[in-house]
Amino acid sequence: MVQSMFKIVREPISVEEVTNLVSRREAGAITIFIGTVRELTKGKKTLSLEYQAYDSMAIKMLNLIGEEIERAWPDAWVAITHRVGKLEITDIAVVIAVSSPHRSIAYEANEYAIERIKQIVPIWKKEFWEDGTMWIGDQLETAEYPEGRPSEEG
Amino acid sequence: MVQSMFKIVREPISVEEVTNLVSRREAGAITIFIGTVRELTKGKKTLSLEYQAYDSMAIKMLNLIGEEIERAWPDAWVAITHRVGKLEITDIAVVIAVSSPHRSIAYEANEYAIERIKQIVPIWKKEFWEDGTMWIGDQLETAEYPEGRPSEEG
Amino acid sequence: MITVLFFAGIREVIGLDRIIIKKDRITVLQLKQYFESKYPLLSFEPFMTAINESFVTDEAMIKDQDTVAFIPPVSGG
Amino acid sequence: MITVLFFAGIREVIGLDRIIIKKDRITVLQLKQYFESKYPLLSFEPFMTAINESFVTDEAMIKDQDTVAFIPPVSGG
Repeated sequence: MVQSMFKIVREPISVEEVTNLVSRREAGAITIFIGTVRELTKGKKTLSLEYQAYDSMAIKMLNLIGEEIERAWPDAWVAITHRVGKLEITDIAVVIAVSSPHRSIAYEANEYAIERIKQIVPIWKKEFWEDGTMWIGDQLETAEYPEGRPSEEG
Repeated sequence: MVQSMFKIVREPISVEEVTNLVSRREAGAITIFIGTVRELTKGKKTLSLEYQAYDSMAIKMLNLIGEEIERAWPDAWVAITHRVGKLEITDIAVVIAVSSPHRSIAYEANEYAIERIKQIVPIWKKEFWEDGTMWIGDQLETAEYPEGRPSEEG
Repeated sequence: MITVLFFAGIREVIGLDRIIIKKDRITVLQLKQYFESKYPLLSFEPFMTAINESFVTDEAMIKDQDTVAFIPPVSGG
Repeated sequence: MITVLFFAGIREVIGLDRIIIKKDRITVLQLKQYFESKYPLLSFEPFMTAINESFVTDEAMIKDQDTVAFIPPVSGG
């Protein structure tokens, strides 16, 4: 494949572009996940967000997730683009597109991808509120590690 | 809501338009399902497809699915557009968009919607092959009824 | 008077998308039997049926002005 | 010489995104202890660590020219 399926970008993400990366004649089902900046998290009002990434490692980890999906669901194709930098409410932070001949796999592989992103991809979110800011994740209060810690297989 | 969330159309579907119907400040997650015309079904090569609908009842059943989703997942918003008429390979037949404050609900409700569409929405597909045509569903060989028959609650 | 709608394969076989017939106060099953007597080569029994856009069972009563639709197994999505 | 990268909150506290130090043939744990002695108010122990963009454990050995990154709990997606 000439075009990379896994990207970290600084500009707005085109859902269509990510979708086109997985579209093909053999695929009857495409699932797309769009993660947007939402206004309220645990009752607290977010004004804006900043995402920071360890770019080169993030791309490597996205590729690793792609390999994991290829092993688990050989018929699925996956493309992921994550945006970093300053984002406003309703802006798109991440788009995951999965195509597959059959739909159940497209849903499963897509949800697997977002779960893994939240575990092993070195990207961090800083929330800006009216009364302050905080890097999310590195405080016990907001840590969200489904399996305790990032996998160490990567 | 002024705009209808459930549509049967004869023109190409804009994924973006369907997505915009559910996009909102409170939703951090949007899942989209795109059903496309695939080339091969059970090893047989499809040249094109024709979808036919009982339009008024199809829209009623799509609304019913929307109500079912609202009852099961009160935080989710759903929009569905299904295209009918003649479609070519890779054309989009159906788009389902679900938004939710949290992602697992967005996946669940989306998959529920496509399963229910395949059970209770009166739309039929005719496949055109090199050696003939067939209405899919009304032949035992190809009938795909997950629960035996359409639900009768509608 | 009731309106009966046909779709997909059965529409092509019968060659009509709708028939208006002078029958009412009959059940869905009786309507199916009526069509089977009219088209002896076709089997209407397996069809799902809708009256006025809602699925009904074979025991449902059809009233004057109703629209009845025979619904082959659906294949949308 | 090894390069050490900082991200997110720890980057802001230290005020640097990277430090180049003349150390090698030490373990990740020893590097963490070195930084804890340098920044006594900070705790490096809880951090995940990557060497050359792969996650490693505290026992991993750091070689000359390696890039070590302290990875706070991630919050992308």
